[in-house]
Amino acid sequence: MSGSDSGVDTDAADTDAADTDAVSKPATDGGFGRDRPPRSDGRLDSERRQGTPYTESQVIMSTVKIVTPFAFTYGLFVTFHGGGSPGGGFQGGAIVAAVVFMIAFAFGIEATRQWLANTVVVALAVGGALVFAGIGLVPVALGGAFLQYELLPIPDPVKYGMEGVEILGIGTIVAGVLMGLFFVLAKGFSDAGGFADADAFDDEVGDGTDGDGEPTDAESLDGESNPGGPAAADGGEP
Amino acid sequence: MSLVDASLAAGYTLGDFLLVAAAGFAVLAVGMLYRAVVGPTMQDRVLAVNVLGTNTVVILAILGAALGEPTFLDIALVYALLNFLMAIAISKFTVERGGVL
Amino acid sequence: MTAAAATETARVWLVVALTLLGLFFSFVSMVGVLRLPDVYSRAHTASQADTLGAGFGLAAVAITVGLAGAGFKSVLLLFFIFVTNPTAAHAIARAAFEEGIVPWIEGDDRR
Amino acid sequence: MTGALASAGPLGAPVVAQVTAIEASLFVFVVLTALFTALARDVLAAVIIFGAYSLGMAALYTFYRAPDVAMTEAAISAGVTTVLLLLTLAKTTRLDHEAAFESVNLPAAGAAGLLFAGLMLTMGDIPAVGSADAPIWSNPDVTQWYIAETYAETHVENTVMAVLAAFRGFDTFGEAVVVFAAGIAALIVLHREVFA
Repeated sequence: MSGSDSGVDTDAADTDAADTDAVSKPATDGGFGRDRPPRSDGRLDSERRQGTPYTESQVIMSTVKIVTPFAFTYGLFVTFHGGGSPGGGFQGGAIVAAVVFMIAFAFGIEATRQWLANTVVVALAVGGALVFAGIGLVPVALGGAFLQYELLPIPDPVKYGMEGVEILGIGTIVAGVLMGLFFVLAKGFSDAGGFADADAFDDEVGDGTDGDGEPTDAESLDGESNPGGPAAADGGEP
Repeated sequence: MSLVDASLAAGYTLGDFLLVAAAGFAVLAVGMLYRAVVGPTMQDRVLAVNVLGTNTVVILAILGAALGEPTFLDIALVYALLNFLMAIAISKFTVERGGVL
Repeated sequence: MTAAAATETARVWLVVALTLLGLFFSFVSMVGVLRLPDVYSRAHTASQADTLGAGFGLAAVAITVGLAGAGFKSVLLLFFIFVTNPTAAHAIARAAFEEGIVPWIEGDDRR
Repeated sequence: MTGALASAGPLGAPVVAQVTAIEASLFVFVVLTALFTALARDVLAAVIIFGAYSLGMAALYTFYRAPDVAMTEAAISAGVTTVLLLLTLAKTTRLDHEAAFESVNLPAAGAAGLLFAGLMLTMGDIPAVGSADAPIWSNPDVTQWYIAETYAETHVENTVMAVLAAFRGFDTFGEAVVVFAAGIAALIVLHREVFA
């Protein structure tokens, strides 16, 4: 009995000490900073406020919803108009990939990863390479040289053959590979017991002050941004 | 005869004036670089680079107008888009150094 | 002929005036970013003065190239800057707050 | 594009007269950003300043009338590289350090400075930017042929794209495969089987 009492006492003393720490801290640096003790004086930066997980910003999500359709269309414009103005498949593909990056940063990478399936990314990259090789090899099959557009069995073969290479070949390869690099780098190194999942990584890199808060952080993040992200992106894309 | 060739004063055309104005924006960008280098916080750096990027967009657009090549506005548009991407990406990264990405 | 010439002169001087206004507001924003004490007030400068400066500069470009064709692109650019620039400033200020950077108050000796 | 360039005179006298103001300020900007990118101790600061560097480079390329290069610089260097570097940084640990800048190794800096000075000595032999007798401009067998014949041969106006997709199409196929291989290499290095 006395043992439990003393335990409670030390607990109370601990929290007291933490409180006084927290109150005395603002005098020096305002209690801000990553390694600060928790505060509970009701200000915006108090423990209650800091305890809430990071949520995606409504402002950024709204702006990205407005901007993304324009930017995506503009990426297609740059790709399709490579023949008459600066740009082409490479730049247009990079812009389309940048649009996906923008969605990912606004709505959360995990939500975007679920929205944009691996199949899409791989199909873009592999399909682009196959189309490029195919357009190159059809003239070879017809007795010409690699990429000899005149032999393609389509009207105005030089122009549309080049457009096909730029749009369906280079553009899709670049867009697919850049999106793939983005997702795979965001996932990180995969190794048994290594950085396989995000939680292990967070414990590794976060400075440990709120290590127990981080898994809930990630979970609630996923839960909150999943409905908004894919739906909005679906609506935004023509 | 485009507007850029209209003479302004003392033999200089509007194109010359626009090039000088673009140089002025570039000088402002150099000044802004102080904040990007010194900081003190990462957010200060991102903010300075974002303002710099807006300046560069204006520089690119003015160059397009002054050199008589309206297609240069495409580059300015791409830059505006990627400047925004850069700002939201880096600023979100600075929270817990990538912990919430 | 003279009417067209007068219109052209008016457009030229309008471009000059708009460019100078844009330079002025960009200068204001540079001074703000360099001199204001903390990241929040700097974000305020970046989102307002710099957007206005860019707006004037792009308006000058739009008048220079004419509103048909390429001028439409500069209007689009204007719209884009007006939407994204304040959002970027918001993102930065929000990140600064999440990181726990304390706002400047009177008596603080930060610069 | 070509027409406008020719009518202005390949950067003739009137342009050269005002080149200095904007060129000089952009050069100062680019050199300063490159220097601070190299010197910054914190990798994140280096990444941010590197973004500013690519801003200056894009403006410079635009001024030299290389819009395709400028657009690539804008799209790849400012946007994609920054994002990929950030993601990589998020997966690495941060070293504790106090200093804001790297300490410079003086002998190495001296050697680099000597090399730079030696290279600068060769600058006198290089033709002026945009001068009419620069080999890249006046070569009748390659450059002038491309400029004259692109539209007749390929039905597109952008010579750069015509060179990339038609005249040097096989090279471009190799480059596209390199990009594709980069994606696969990233998967292999990171021990993963799927992208998303």
